[in-house]
Amino acid sequence: MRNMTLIDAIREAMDEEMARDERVFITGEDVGQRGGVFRATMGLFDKYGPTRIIDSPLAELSIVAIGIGAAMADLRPICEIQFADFIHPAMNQIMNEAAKMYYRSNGTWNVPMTIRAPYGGGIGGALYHSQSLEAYFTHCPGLKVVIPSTPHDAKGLLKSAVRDPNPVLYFEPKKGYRAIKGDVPDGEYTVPIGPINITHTGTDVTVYAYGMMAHYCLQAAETVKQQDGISTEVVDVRTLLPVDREGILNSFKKTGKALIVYEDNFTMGYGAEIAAVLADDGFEYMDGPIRRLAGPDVPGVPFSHPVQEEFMPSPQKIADAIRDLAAY
Amino acid sequence: MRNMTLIDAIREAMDEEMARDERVFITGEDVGQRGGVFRATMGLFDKYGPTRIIDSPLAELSIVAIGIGAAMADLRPICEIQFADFIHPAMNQIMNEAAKMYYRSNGTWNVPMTIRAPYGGGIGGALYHSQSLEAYFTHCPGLKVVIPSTPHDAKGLLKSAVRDPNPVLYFEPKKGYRAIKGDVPDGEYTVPIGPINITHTGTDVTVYAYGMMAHYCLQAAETVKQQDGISTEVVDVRTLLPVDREGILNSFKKTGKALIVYEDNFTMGYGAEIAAVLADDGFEYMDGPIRRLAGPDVPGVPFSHPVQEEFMPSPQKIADAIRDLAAY
Amino acid sequence: MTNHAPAEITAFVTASGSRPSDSLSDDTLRDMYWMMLLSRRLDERAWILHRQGRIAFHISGMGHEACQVGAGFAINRGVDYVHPYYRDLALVLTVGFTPEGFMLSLLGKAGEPSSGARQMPSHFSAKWLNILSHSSPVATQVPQAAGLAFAIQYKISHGLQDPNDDTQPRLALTCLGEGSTSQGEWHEGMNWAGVHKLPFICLVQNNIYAISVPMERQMAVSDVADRAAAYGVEGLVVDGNDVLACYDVMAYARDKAYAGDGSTLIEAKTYRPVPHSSDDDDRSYRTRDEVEQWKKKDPISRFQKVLLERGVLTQNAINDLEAKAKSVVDSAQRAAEDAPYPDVEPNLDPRSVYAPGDLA
Amino acid sequence: MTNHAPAEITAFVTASGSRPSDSLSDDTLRDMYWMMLLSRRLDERAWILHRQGRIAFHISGMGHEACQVGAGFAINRGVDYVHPYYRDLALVLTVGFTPEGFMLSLLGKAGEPSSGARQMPSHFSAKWLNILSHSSPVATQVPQAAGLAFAIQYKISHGLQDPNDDTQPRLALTCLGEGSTSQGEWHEGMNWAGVHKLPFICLVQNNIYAISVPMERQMAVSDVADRAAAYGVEGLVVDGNDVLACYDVMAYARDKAYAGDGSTLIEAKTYRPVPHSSDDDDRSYRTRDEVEQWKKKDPISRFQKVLLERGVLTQNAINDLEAKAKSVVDSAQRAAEDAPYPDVEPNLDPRSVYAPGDLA
Ligand SMILES: Cc1ncc(C[n+]2csc(CCOP(=O)(O)OP(=O)(O)O)c2C)c(N)n1
Ligand SMILES: Cc1ncc(C[n+]2csc(CCOP(=O)(O)OP(=O)(O)O)c2C)c(N)n1
Ligand SMILES: [Mg+2]
Ligand SMILES: [Mg+2]
Repeated sequence: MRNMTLIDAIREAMDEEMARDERVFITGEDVGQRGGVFRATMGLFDKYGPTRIIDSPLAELSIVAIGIGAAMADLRPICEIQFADFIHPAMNQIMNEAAKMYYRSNGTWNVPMTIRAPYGGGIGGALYHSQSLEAYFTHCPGLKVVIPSTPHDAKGLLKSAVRDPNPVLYFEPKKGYRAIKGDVPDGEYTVPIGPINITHTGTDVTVYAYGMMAHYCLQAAETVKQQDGISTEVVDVRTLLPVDREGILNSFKKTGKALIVYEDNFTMGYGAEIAAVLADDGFEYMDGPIRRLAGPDVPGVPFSHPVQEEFMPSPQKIADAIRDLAAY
Repeated sequence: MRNMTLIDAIREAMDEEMARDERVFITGEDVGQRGGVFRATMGLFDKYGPTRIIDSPLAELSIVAIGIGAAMADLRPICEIQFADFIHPAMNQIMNEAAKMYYRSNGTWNVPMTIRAPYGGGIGGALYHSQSLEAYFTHCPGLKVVIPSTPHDAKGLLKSAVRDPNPVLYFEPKKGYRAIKGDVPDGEYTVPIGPINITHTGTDVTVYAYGMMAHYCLQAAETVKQQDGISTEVVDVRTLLPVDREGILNSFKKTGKALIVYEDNFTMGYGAEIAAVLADDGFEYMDGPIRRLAGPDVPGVPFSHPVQEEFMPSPQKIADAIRDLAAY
Repeated sequence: MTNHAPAEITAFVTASGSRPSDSLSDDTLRDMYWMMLLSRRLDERAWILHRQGRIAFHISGMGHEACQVGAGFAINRGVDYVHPYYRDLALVLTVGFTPEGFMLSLLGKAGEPSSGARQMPSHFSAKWLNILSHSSPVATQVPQAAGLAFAIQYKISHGLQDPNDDTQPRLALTCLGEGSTSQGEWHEGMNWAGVHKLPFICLVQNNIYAISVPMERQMAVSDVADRAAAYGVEGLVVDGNDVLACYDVMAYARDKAYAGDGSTLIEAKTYRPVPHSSDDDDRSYRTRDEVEQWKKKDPISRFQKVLLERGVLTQNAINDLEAKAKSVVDSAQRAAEDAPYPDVEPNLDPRSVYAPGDLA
Repeated sequence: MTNHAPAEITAFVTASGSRPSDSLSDDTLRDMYWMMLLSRRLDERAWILHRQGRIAFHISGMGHEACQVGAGFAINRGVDYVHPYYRDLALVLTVGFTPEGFMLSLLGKAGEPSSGARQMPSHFSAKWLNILSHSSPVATQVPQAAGLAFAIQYKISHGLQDPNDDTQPRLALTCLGEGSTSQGEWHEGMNWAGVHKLPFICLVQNNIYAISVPMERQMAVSDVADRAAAYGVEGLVVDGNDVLACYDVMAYARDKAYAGDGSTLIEAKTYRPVPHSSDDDDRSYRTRDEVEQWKKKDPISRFQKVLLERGVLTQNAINDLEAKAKSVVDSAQRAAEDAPYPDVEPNLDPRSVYAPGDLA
């Protein structure tokens, strides 16, 4: 076991996969000598050279499309989108192409590609360096969408993504790149894409979250346990698509109360799907309203510091929402 | 009052707005001499000429971006995307630009632009001429999203869209272009963007839908009334963004049971938001699970006729779902 | 309506002064003729089926046969990557796609090879022939094809592929219409091809119209080939209705790609003598006179004349090929008509959406 | 690391043999110098504030002042549309943006003119000056600027605007870096400009790098200007560190736009002597030697030398301007520091998201 940061775990996963399989390559803006703007690929250029770590032109759709083509030619591309906020030009290639390829070719062609993108707020990035984009992509059957919240999962899920025969969109909570630390096993391991993970068991309220919010929810769960004696179950969703309906429902069966936390805009955020699942399949277990705590419905995280701070759900707001629900 | 088709009502709205305001122009692929592939702009080229009905290059992002620029220069563009399925290349311009302009400029710049796009299945168009795309865009604060289901609303909402100071995405249920007929008042009128519309009152179950599904739901409501004596309230959502939470909730308060019908993919479709609203704000009124009836989670509507037919919720499947819920 | 009459285009001659097509054997020339003919007759049958109300949709490759067959014969057929577009019937037939496969797609029947009848007709795919699956949104295939070419280069440079192994793809060919070069997707794909000198050929089939929109409202240049310079890529114009000229220029581009000398943009000037698709009516946007002028340049009758002159074909042989084409088309149609529709369930099953397993 | 040393670029001379900058008055020349100086000193202050930990982020226009001020003085300032990018501090100052506004944006304070401190610093906007609001995703402004130019053409052709009315915008100028021309957005915007012969100027500020990625990995041409031909647009290269040369070529493009003679792509060859932004460290991707060579071409000292030689400036006048710049920068900083932060509530209120009313 080693204690490491989220970004180090991500880098280690790529390094190991590149060492394991010569077909794995990385492309994206500034991933080469520069080592990526967040240093996710630092050192890999020196190790694997310019033919496997390829600085792309400043053109996201091409980064993804090159990945699609290369994947269909049996390579294993890892495509880096510098900030999730810049993934929009590639939406056509991701949604209409990568996600639909296997189905539209009746299972003959497939796209074993990983797309990595730092996402989320809290780093002063304002409207265009803070976006959470998972909601759009979780409406794309054919795609897998993964968001790790611990170095352990980050490494294990990324390795699974690289080996998955399907396109996997892997969002990284960039606020946690260096802030999140955790234990990572020494040897080879993977974390399966699919099941949710219960990171804190409890009986009163279930809280669903992923990425940075999964951490805040753990903090909040501890707070309400100590201060109010409320027993919270925290579900780290991890794989957002395909949806682990069973895993999501099982925790709810115990508690009958659900809070879904995400930093994305409230309306039509991923929490809507979880709420909808529970309101149908979980109706008989419902013991209170299904609550969502999310970013406000404004077009982006504002730059000005005090306003930015208020945009994101905080551990304190989460604790308040848990209390509220527990008292319902 | 005149009885007319959906597409004729759409054309009449554009014609009237162009006559009323010289700043209104139309651009898109084949909108000129060809009159659009669905003939929505037929006759307008002859009437208004090539400087107001502008055949664009085959490039959707530019169609929208030209619209944004022109709108900021105080023109009133109506941008046609030939099929909603081809809107993806323009997602960056719609989501990151048009939707965020007013907010990001602190209310100084605004984008009075209308984007029209035929959407939905049932016309043999397979994966790329059948898509429902509303879910993506209803996750974009700053944008308005409208889907008419009757010629009356189609005309009135489109005129409101053209006059709205904000970007409005106006999806047209193309299966209904000629299939849907209805009365349209003779004189000038508009339909406000915002409120839902109750098209069939009832007390047992509320059914939420829009576009083609709003029709099927009406048919189903009649069926279950006659065959089973079930009293269904049909809510034609019409404006999907901003969400009319109050309107949505009010009907539910009466019935306590909700079925949400959409032809889009099930997971993270627009119905998730309605379900989530009801599961929170409507918890106290819940008298059964909140059900969604939608397209399956496969990447697109398949071409082959019998398979296509099964993809879309039918009046019969809707009636069955209403019966099921009423019996709950 | 402006008239867009055909213009004369100088034939392409390689630096050595030769025309690659000069060395084509008589058998190959006849095969080329056969492919053009077969494609045409299949295509005509599709129009008939549509007029009879037996199919819902057809989008035609008619008029484009020369550039497609010229291209198909120049590459390593069934091995080199082909990322086609919806008009490429003659190209995919040349590469090995079957007439029956095409008929199954028109009728949306079980066993349709490209997509299991999930996609619309003429959305070709055949992994066993290295024909990539394409979608409807135009130009998306271009940067993907650059990705295929990138993979070839990658494999060769990493010793994962022998550059002379002709059982492996050594280039990626992609096709699209001139109107589709307005898309950002095209720009970005061409740019990668240029920056990395990829073994990549982009064949632009310029039929003057994007549905109803003529060249001059699509771009302010008269030759799409002129756009290649923006990417440091060679651009060549060819008479797209002259199959041998198309072969010449494609053979040149192929040799360049195989030799690792980079990409080529080929603009084949051609015409679509029929409406855009069975949903279109072209009378609103072009004159009958223009269409008639172009019909005189029909690629099949032109090639037939050449082959008759050269004695490669006789009238008897032509008649035999016609009879053979009719029989092939007939039996393809019959097979497709006899085929069942696909089962509904597996096509709407969310579990069919993901490739199973993991690739470790 | 390849060395990207500066090269000599021939000055642009109009067809009549004249240089438009020859007719600039001494006052104007001094104003131009002032704008470059002010921009530089503000920019330097921003770096200092960042080093002091008083601001979180700065992205610099340093080194780009000549092409921006040359461009700004050539257009109808505050009237013609300017759709800038994040390096355009000198350009927006020239057009009327205030130093205080810039300082407010660095500090994220209430009253910040571009966005109410919603956007990051250097995301300029000022409706009252016809400066458009831009986002961070690069190149998005280009097709929008084509839309602005389209609107001008539209209004003139519909009699909604007098073509000679200089209180109305008569062209749209947009700027971006060379790396951003790889985006599809740029391609599609340029294409509209060409097809419609729009009153549009695209100023590409080529500083050789897109963050760390040098020209040769971005595109396979050595001049971005060469890409203009693909759109039927004139492309011109200019020494971007020579303010008068930049003015010349911009004045030419302006006259063309005003006369309805179409668009121009101007490539200003320049350099960024500082890291990409305060988050960057440029030592990993370029040599110090290269940076030093370019610093010798610094646009401000070059222009100063010219003005001293011509007797337009004296050393005393220069000192006075320096003092004035310091005082303007100081008071801008003070004003921004004294300003409060914006209120939280209205900035997170979903009701603030839509423009009210209807436009009927
Ligand atoms: C992104 C996208 N937008 C619009 C369409 C609708 N459409 C199909 S083909 C076509 C015209 C294509 O013209 P061109 O590229 O010249 O090819 P051609 O059909 O003439 O061979 C259009 C507009 C589409 N398929 N994809
Ligand atoms: C669509 C998009 N992708 C990535 C980025 C991140 N990014 C910001 S500036 C930049 C480099 C821009 O280079 P260039 O266009 O040459 O302009 P320069 O900064 O050199 O003036 C990058 C990659 C972005 N802002 N937008
Ligand atoms: Mg064409
Ligand atoms: Mg640059």
